[in-house]
Parts: sequence; C-alpha cells; structure tokens
Amino acid sequence: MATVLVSETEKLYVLHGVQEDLRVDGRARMDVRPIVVETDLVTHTSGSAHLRLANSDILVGVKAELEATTPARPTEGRLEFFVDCSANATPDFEGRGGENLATEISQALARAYQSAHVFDRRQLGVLAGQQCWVLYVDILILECGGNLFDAVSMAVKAALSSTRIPKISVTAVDGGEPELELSDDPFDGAKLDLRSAPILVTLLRIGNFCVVDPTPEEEACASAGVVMGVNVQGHVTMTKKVGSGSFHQRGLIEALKNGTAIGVELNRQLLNKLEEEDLQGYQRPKFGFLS
Amino acid sequence: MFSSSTSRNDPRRFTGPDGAYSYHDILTGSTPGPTPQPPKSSMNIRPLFLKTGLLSNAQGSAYVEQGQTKLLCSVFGPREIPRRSDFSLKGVLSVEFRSAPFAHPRHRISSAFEAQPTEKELSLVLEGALQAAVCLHLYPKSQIDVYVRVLEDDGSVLAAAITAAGLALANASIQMFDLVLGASLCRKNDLILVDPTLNEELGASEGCDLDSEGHASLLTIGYQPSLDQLVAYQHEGIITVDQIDQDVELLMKKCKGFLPNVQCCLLESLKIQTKSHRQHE
Amino acid sequence: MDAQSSVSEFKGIQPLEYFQQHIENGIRVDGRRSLHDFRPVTISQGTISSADGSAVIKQGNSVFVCGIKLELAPPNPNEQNKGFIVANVDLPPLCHSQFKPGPPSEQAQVASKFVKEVLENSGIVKLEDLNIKEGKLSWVVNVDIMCLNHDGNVLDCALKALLMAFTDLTLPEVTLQEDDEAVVETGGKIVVNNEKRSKLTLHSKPIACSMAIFDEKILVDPTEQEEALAESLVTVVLDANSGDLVHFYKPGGSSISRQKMQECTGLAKKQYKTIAKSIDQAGVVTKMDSKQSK
Amino acid sequence: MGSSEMRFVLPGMRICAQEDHYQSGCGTYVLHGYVYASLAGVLQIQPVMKGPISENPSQTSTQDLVSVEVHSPGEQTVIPAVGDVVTAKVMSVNPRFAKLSILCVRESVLVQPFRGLVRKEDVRATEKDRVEMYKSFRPGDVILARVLSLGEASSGYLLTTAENELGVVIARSETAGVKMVPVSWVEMQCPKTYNKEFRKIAKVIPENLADMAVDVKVLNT
Amino acid sequence: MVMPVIQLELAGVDAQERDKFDGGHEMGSNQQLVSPGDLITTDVGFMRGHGTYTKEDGLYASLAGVVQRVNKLISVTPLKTKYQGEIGDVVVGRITEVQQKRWKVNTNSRLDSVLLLSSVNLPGGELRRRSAEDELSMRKYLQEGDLISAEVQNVYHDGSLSLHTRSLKYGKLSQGTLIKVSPSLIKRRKTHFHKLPCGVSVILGNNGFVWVSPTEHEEEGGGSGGFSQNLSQVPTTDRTGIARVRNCILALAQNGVMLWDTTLANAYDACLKYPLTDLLKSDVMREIAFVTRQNLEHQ
Repeated sequence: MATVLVSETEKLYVLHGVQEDLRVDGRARMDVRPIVVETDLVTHTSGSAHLRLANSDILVGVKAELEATTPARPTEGRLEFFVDCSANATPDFEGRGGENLATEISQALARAYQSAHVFDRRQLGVLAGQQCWVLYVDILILECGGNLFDAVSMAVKAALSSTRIPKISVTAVDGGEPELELSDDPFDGAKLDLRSAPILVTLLRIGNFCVVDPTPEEEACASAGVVMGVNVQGHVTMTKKVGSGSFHQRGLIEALKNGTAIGVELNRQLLNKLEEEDLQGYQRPKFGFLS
Repeated sequence: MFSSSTSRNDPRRFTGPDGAYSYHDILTGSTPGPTPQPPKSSMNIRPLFLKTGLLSNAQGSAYVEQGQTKLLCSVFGPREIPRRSDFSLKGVLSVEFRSAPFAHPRHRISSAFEAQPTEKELSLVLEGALQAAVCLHLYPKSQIDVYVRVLEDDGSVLAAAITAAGLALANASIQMFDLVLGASLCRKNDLILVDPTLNEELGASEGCDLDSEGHASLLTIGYQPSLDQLVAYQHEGIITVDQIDQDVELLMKKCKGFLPNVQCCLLESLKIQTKSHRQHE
Repeated sequence: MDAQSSVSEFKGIQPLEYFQQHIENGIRVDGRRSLHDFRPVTISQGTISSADGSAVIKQGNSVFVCGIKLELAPPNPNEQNKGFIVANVDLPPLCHSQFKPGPPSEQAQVASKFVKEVLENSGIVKLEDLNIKEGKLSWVVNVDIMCLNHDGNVLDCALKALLMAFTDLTLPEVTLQEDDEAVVETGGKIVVNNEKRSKLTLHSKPIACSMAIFDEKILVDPTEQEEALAESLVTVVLDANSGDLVHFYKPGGSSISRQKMQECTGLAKKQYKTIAKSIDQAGVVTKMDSKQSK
Repeated sequence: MGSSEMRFVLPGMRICAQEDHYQSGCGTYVLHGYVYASLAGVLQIQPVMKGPISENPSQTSTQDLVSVEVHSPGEQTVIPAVGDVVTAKVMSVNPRFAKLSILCVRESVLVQPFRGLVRKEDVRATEKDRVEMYKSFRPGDVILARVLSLGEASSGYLLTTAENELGVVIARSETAGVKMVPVSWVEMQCPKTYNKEFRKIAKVIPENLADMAVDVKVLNT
Repeated sequence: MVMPVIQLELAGVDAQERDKFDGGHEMGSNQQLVSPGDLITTDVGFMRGHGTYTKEDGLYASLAGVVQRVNKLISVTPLKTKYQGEIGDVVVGRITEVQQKRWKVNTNSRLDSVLLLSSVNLPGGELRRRSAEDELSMRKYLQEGDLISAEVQNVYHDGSLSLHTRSLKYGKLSQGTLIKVSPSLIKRRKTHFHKLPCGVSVILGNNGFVWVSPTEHEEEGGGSGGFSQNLSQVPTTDRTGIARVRNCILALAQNGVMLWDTTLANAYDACLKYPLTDLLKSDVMREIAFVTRQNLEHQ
C-alpha cells in the first residue's frame, strides 16, 4: 500500500474515531465515500470507464483481441488484467515503487474473476480449439485517494459492462481452413454477461473494528485488512489478507460478513446506474474528466 | 551445435530453441489426463518431513517435504538495508518466492530472472504473513531476507512455504511472536480435501467450469498456534462466508495437529546446536 | 572473552591472518588435515520426481541440485539430425549472502559457460542421440543446476550434479507417424509412451578438480572463503573413462608458472579416479540429511 | 529453578505470568500479562543487575527481581544497539569524521558488516576542539567504539571512542605494514622501522592476537 | 446492522447541477487574470516581478495567475503553486527526516524546510542549554511523521525555509486532522490560529496545510515547550465539530473560496442544516460554498 506519513497522535485520533463509529470525515465505519462513474469515454477501446471515489481516480480501458486458444480450455477466451500505478497518482509510485501494489491488484482481480460462475469465459469463445477473444483490461490509476482495490474493481466492472464484442461469423471454405469474418458495423456487438461479476471490497482493521473504504490516512493506521471479491448474489469469489498484521478468526469472519453486505449493495447500485446510463443510449452527453 | 543461442532479451543465460514444448502436452492429448480424483474427502495432511539448519551460509534455513512437495527456505540477516531508503525504526522484511525450473511436473518453468506474476504474488502474501510474526521493532535499520525455493511442486506450496519460513526464522534466531504454520484445503461443495496435491488443486480450478456441479474453492492460511491469530489468509473460488468459517476452523485444527512435528524439529536442532556449542567451549 | 568468541572474532576481523596460520601448518580452516584432501561427498539421485532426471550433491557444505526437464522441438534447420542441450547454473540469493535477487550474477554466467564448454568438449552426450526424426523432431534437454548452499568449488559440484542427473535421466519413447508431415509441428501425430522410458548413453565421464593457489601452495577442493582469499584458481577436467584432459580453466588471478600448472594437472590426475569412485559409491540417499558436522 | 536441567523454549511459548518479581528479559515479550518466548533457545532465569540495565527503573525495590531470558545456542543474531561496544574497521577518514565498518557487536561477529561513523567531536572526551582526525584513525585500523545512536537514514550508526577503553586496537605502520605497538595514549610505534604514528589508542589491548592463534591450533587438534 | 451510506452516481448528474452555482467568483474587477504569454502592460514605467518577463514591447506573464501591483512592481501570483514562504508566515509542517542538529520538514514547498535544534524550545524552559545529549535524542522530541506548527524564520537563497517554534503557540501538534489545500486559498491575516465557537481550533497554515483539532483548555501546556501531548480520547461532540469543520474547509477549497475565520464560521453555520454524512457529497459541498460566498457579499 502506498503509505502516507501520519503522526502517532493523528493515528490515535483516527483509532478513537473508529471506536466511536464516527470517523475523521464524519462517516460511520461502514459508510462509503461518494462515487462517480462514467463509461465509454475512450473511443479507441472496446469498452472503458472512468471512476472517481473521493480522490481516487481510475481509468479503465478494455481491448478485445483475437488470439489462439489454450489447449486446456479450447472453448473459452481469456481475461487479462494489467494495472499501471503511474507516478501521476503519487510520487511513491515512481520507478518500480508501484509494482507490488500493481501485482497485488491485478492478481486479486484475476482471482476474483476466475470462477466460471462469476464470469463465463465461453462468451469469449470464437472457434473451438483455434480462436478466441482475449480481453485486455488496462487499468490506469490516475490519482490515489485510498481504497484502490475497491475503486479499481468497480471501474473494471463498469468498463466490462460497456464492452462490445464484435460479431464474428465463421465460414468454412469447402472443407479447408475455416475463415473468420468480422462485422463491419461498430455497433453490431454483443454485450458481456456481467450479472454475476464481482467487485472487490476492502476492510481494514483499525483497533478492534473494521472499516470500509479507508482514506489514505486510515490505511496508514491499519495493521491488517482483508480484500474480498463479492458479486451481487452475495457469493464470495476471492479473499486475501493484506497488510502486515494478523486476524483472529472471529474478527476475520465478522469482517467478511460486513464486506459481503457492502459488496452486494455496491454491486446492486453499480448495476442499476450502469443500466440507467445504458438506457440513455449512444447519444448521451459525455462529461469525461471535467465532471 | 549446443544451443549457444542466448536469446535476445536475456543474454545472461542459455535458452532453448523457440517453440519447444513439454511432451506432457501431447501425453494429455492422447491419454485421459490426470486420473479423476475419487469424490472422497481427505482430512489429513500428507506426511511431513521437516529439517532445519541444513544450509551453512544462511543465518537460518529449513527444508520442508509435504507429500511430494519439496521446498527450501533460507533466512539472511538482520543485515544493513542495502540501498538508501527512508529511515525506519522497524526492520524490513524482504521475501522472494521462486520455483526451480524443474519444479512443476508438467511444464518447465521459465528460469528467466524476472519472477512470474504468481511468484511475485506469493512473495507478497508470504511477506505479509511474516511481517505479522516477526518482532520487526527489534531490528531497526536492518533488513531480513527470506528466500524460498520450490524444488518440487505437488500442491499446497504456499502452505508449505509458510511453515518453512517460520521454521527458518526460528532457526535463524530471529525474534518472533509465535511460530507460523501453513495449511490449505480445497473444497468442492461438501467435498473437502485437506492439503491438496497439484492434481487436486487443478481439479478445484477445473471445478470452476459451469458444467461441473457446484462451486470449488481453494483456501490457504498461515496460523500462529499459541496466539491464535491468522497471519496469512488467501482464498479463491466461490464460497460462502459460513463455509469459510468452517474451513478456517478446520485448518486451524490441522495446524495444531502438526504443531508437535514443528516443535520437535526445532527442539532437535536446538539440542544439536547446544551440544556442539558446549563441545567448542 | 572466552576462547571460542575470541577465535571467531579473530576470524572475522583478520581473516587473512587467520587463514595464513592454518595453511602454514598444513591444515585447512574447515578441519581437513591435508591441503590436498577433498571434502566428503554425498549424492542422491532421482529425488525430484517432477524432473525427468535429477540429483542432489553435497560436497562439504556446498549443496547443489540438478534437474533435467525434457521438451520437444523441431531441430535446427542447419543441423537437422541433432537435438539440444541447454544447461544453466543458477546461484540464487538463497545460497550465499553475496547474491541478490535479479539477473544471474557474473559468477553464475561464468559457471554456465564452463558447464556448456565441458559438455561440448567431453562429448558426454551425442546430440545425434537426441534426434527423434531427422529434420522433424528432437529432444530439448533442459539442465538446470541450482546451488542451494555455496561453500566454494561451484564448478566441481555443478559438473558432478550434472553427471549424476544425466545418469538418472530417462527419456520416454516417442514415435512419429510418417505419413502426414504437415501436422508434426502441431504435435498432432506424435505419440509419447510415458511408460516406456530409456536411459541416455553417456559417452564420457568428465570429472573436474578445482584447486586454489595460495602462497605457492595448492589447496584442493577450496571452500568459499579459501577461494576468496586465494591468489589464483585452477580447474582441471579429466575424462574418468580415458584419463584424457578435457578442459583446463584458469580464470584470472595472478599468473602461475608452467611447473605450477603441471603440478595442478598432476594432482588432478592423481585424484580423479578417487573422485570418480566416490561418486559411484555415493549411492542413492533418499532424503536430504542434515549438514555435515564439522 | 535448577540449572542442571536445561529447558528449551520456542517462539510463542508462554513461560510464566508477569508477576512482580519476574521481568521479561531478552528473547521474550509480554502479552496480556504473560511472558512469552520470542526465540528458540534455552530458558534462563537471571537476577536483575541494578543500574542502568534495569528495564523498569520504578521497581528498584526491596524484592529480588529476576529476569526471564531466552538465549539461542551458538551464535546470537545481533544488530548494533545504542550503548553496545563494537569492533569496527576504519574505511575512510576525512577532517570531520571517519567512516567505519562494524564487524562485531560485543562478542558476536556479524555475518555482514554495518556502516558506522565517528565524528570529530566524539573521538575523545577531552580537548575535543583540538582533535585531528588523521592523527586519530587511519584506514585499515581496527577500533573499539560505543554506539551513540542509530544515526541518520543515509549514514550508518553514530559511534564514539570518547572513553579510555575505546579507540584503536590494531594498526599497521604506514611504511612497513607491520602491526604497531602502542607507546603512549596517542602514539604507536612500528617494531620494524621504529617510526611513530599518531592514533587515538584504546587502553586495554586484548590478549595478544598471537595467543589466540595458539587457541586456534588447540581447537583444531 | 444499520444500512451503510453508499452513494454512487453517474458522471452527468453532478455536472448539470453545478451550473446554477457558477459565475459568482469573488475575483473583483480590479483583479486581472493572466496565463503565460499574456501581455500585462506596454507601459515602460513598471518593474518586472515574479512570474513576468519582458519582451521588446512590454511586460508578459510567465505564470497563470493574478496580476499584482505594488507601486511600480508588477508580479503574477500563481493560482496553483507550491508554497513560497515569507518570513513571519505561520506554517503547518510534517517532519520527514531527523538529521544531525536539525529536522527536515515538509511544508508543501519545493524544497523541504529546516527546523534547527536551536530553533525549538526544549522541555525545561527557554533558557536551557542544548547539550550533545539533546542532539542524540532529537527523535524523542520530534520524529518522522510528527506534525508541527511553526513560523518562517528565514528564507535561504535557494528558496528553502528555516522555521522556528520559539513561542508557546507553536510546537508539536497533538490529536486532530490535517487538510491540504492550495496555499493560494489561505488569506493572509493577523492571526492564523482560530478558536471556533463549536469547540474546534483551526490553524490555517500559510502553506496550505490546515490543522483542525479540539480546542485545548488553557491550563494545559506551558513550560513543556509544546511537546506535551494530550492522549485522552476526544469527546464525541468535539469530534463531530471537527468532522464538520474539516468537511467545510474541503467544500470551500474545492469551490475556490478563500479561507479565513469569517468564511470558516459562515460555512460552519451553513453546514448545520445537513446531516454530517451528507457533507461529503459534491452538491452539498457546492451549496455550502455558495451560501458562504453570498453571505460574504452581504456583509
């Protein structure tokens, strides 16, 4: 985690606040800061999204490319996550500084999306045993205002939901190699089924309590945390401990329960808003980074 | 000619011809792959073989054999933090988790010096676990390096690595709050496989197919037995929180189960050390 | 200050003096009674079941493991009847505090190059033996030698580990169906019989003998500390089957006279048979046992 | 506790309740009122020495305090701590300070050296203003020094030699390269050339290193 | 469990609402906004100040900001900038490094500022001599991460600042929270230490670092050289006040309202009609800034 310097007394103030369920910015332990999301901003991608959670600013672009299938899974496509912690976000990311965080986030996403029950990779299949779609999900962290796992995962889900996979027709030329034909119409694309796709929820343990959506200052006060992947059905798809501290079993399960509830609600709202945006159609005004 | 073709991107080692592939790829094509596991829960950890202090250069070392999974961990330090970095009153842990090129039964793992993303992730998980276990406040301005090498991967490597790292740190006389033990299990609905082999782990991730019934998941914990704390916790696959609760409970029990083995191993090496120390005197 | 701590302090503060005093008395720092003694060697084969051939060797405190992984590939267009051997020596940070994570150290590169040259010069494996079908398919033998504890004499140990892994190596039977040539590259018509495995014929038995030269004295099988303090290092490789000189290697250091060189070769000639025998007799140990007590 | 029977403990083992006269010493820590081991080693109960070492100065009392300690057999894993006497080799000298490489902490040899620094004002206790670094240390000298503080992030530990027992213990003469013999507080003499060189010399020169060499032979036979 | 507050919006919703608040900038007509390359004047009677350059025919801006004229000197004060200190400024800073005889302090300047050991009051009174022992135990007084309030004592030739805390009002800061805003938003006043009626103290550092903390009672402090720290738990009412003030400051700063005691008090009054958790919403924040600005014009 990119850590900010915080003095011992500031930490104490944060800690007592969490105990009292009144955090430094006035939130309760389970409150999330306002989130603003917009999709389809980057024209050269198959799908994209821009998400702002307080000061965390995330841009995600999805590119679909045709590639060879893997022998183990001939009917399925692939999802590849790549996180770029640019030095724009915080000077700590300069050089190789953001590398570990980037690995952690991309691996967490990969694990969260791994199960076929949350994201069916067969919707990316083209020609069994030969060609499939590979979705390259490029995540750019523009500003770092805490809680990156959650912000990134929501932006990823939004970007995937705006992704259109071009229609492909397979024509077999008299018994020889099959030929692929890509549709010319840019709007003639299939949407992905993201009804079960997860988002990540981070819960940090500060003192004896867990908080969601931590600010960078709160992140500096926490010793341990847990990141979990949750979908709208309330399934847990991935969990892992983050940070240098430890958990007691009870505390961990308590955190996971809270996280599931938050995750379901966030997922629900995100899906609703994305649907609302989708209904506005292609012609809706775009606000981009000035909003 | 012997392949002197050093590849363009890595002139510092010899690499084979492009397009080389493992013969296991064809094997699985012709014969039905790994024999399907009988749907029977297995609640036992495979035979454990533990040994500490077998490497003379490292401050501490441990060798763990868990079934066919074999790995080695060595600890160096505390030593001076090499590069100029921020002053820290706490010590710094640096963990590197790598697999030997021949560790995987099917594929050769590229020996490129750049670690694979999964290796990097496991390094970070291990680092997080050990940070919670080591009394880092006693080692200001210093760094403790922990290196793990998997010699053979037959599943549950992370769990074995956690146990090995705990042993190696204790062997290095690095102050710790508690020992750390690792354990993992694979769950497919009600079928539970404690300490899964590689095939069982793969079975779990294949169980993620829509065709197969139910959900599969893989859980690894790092556990401090006397403080009753979880220092590492990593899981993938669909599961409910209640199932996690049960599984964590079960794994903690398993950890307590093989705690005597770990203690015996350490005590044995303590006795040997004490004896040789006395002889010197 | 008790005696032990003063000794270790002396060793830590003035390593050269400490070392000199031993050598002058004709003994070694690690307790060997003669400058020409080898450290005890233990070898175990086939310990790594994920590899097609493997060996673990311990020589004193130096521990090496060698694993061989087989791959298939079409042969080089210029040498259609040959296979490939790719040998690398890895000195990971785990084996000594001097190594850091990242690209291979210079020492590791040097060792890899040495092993490659010995492989080429000794003709231990004929590359033609690794061809399955001329112009179509060959074996790629990936040899990875990894040091787990570096206490000197990397080259001897690496070569021994390699030799023992080669003796352990078995190759599965591979047959090619002749008729359809086009699909060979995709592996469609290759049949691998993993049950039927055969050993590789080894045509020679290269044995390395490394020596460190210090104050005109020759130390056989130097430890890491002896190597660091020595003026010059020499490695002589002989074929244990024929007794021929395979390779002579002297990396840098101060120059040595011709007599010294011959002395080194002579020493190696005297020793190689014992080494070869010790390897043969080392037998198979199934588990790694504890470090040799001094 | 009987001293004949050695009791081994491992990290995380609860040793005893932290009562009035039991103190947590090295190799242990206190949690929820109990003393736990943090090292794998031998348990030792030692009477607490009165003085600055006492960890709990408020309890300098009538009761006999004992310290619960765990010592690992063989080499201790140590790092320099404030107050430790260390053995260090001089790496470079400039008019303001000398850079050192710390080789031993107390009696334990470090596996890898730590960097250290002696500033001009910390060379000796008296006449601090008239200290000349080049007349105190030379590169290659082995000195004894005490750790003052952890120092800055960029440099090493801050050391001092401002005690009689601290300073140069081994030095070689400039011209002949022979080990010199101290002839006064500030001078050493080369036994070969009889040239004198200036140093800040430590009072106690440990047993002649040649004697140690005898020990070496004894141990190896 | 109480339903958590989650507010997830689409980008558009927010932007449409904004228009109604725009336009009320407090930039007076006498203030001239320029961007780099803009001609400021062709008059030759002026002197060239910071943020300007001369070409044959006149004086041009090299920064984006507000033109300032002091007699014959023309300079451009940038809108967004790192802090450029002046002697006498009150700053809030964070210790980043402990060095020999001095601390390095992050004050939002281009270079870290310096706080010399000789420029602080050590516990034990002003007349106490600094010994070598103090030098070794500097980390006991202030260590990495600690926050201080201080005054700029001197500006070095390279632009870096030297600070001092030799007054009882300066020193180490205790419990509270730090907010970072652009230094250009801090209005220069006679005092930058404010005790708001709601039991909250605010230090508006000239460097854009704002410290919000519970108001300490008078009897404490004094003689400790500003190193005493109150570690008791802050009561909930104070905590609510601090959270409100914090969010008000952010609301004002995000909407470009200058910060001084009057705007703070106005904003605090304006925020009271909203529940605390709503203060993070951008529309509420804008409303607070709008009301504050309006009140200012009426006064």
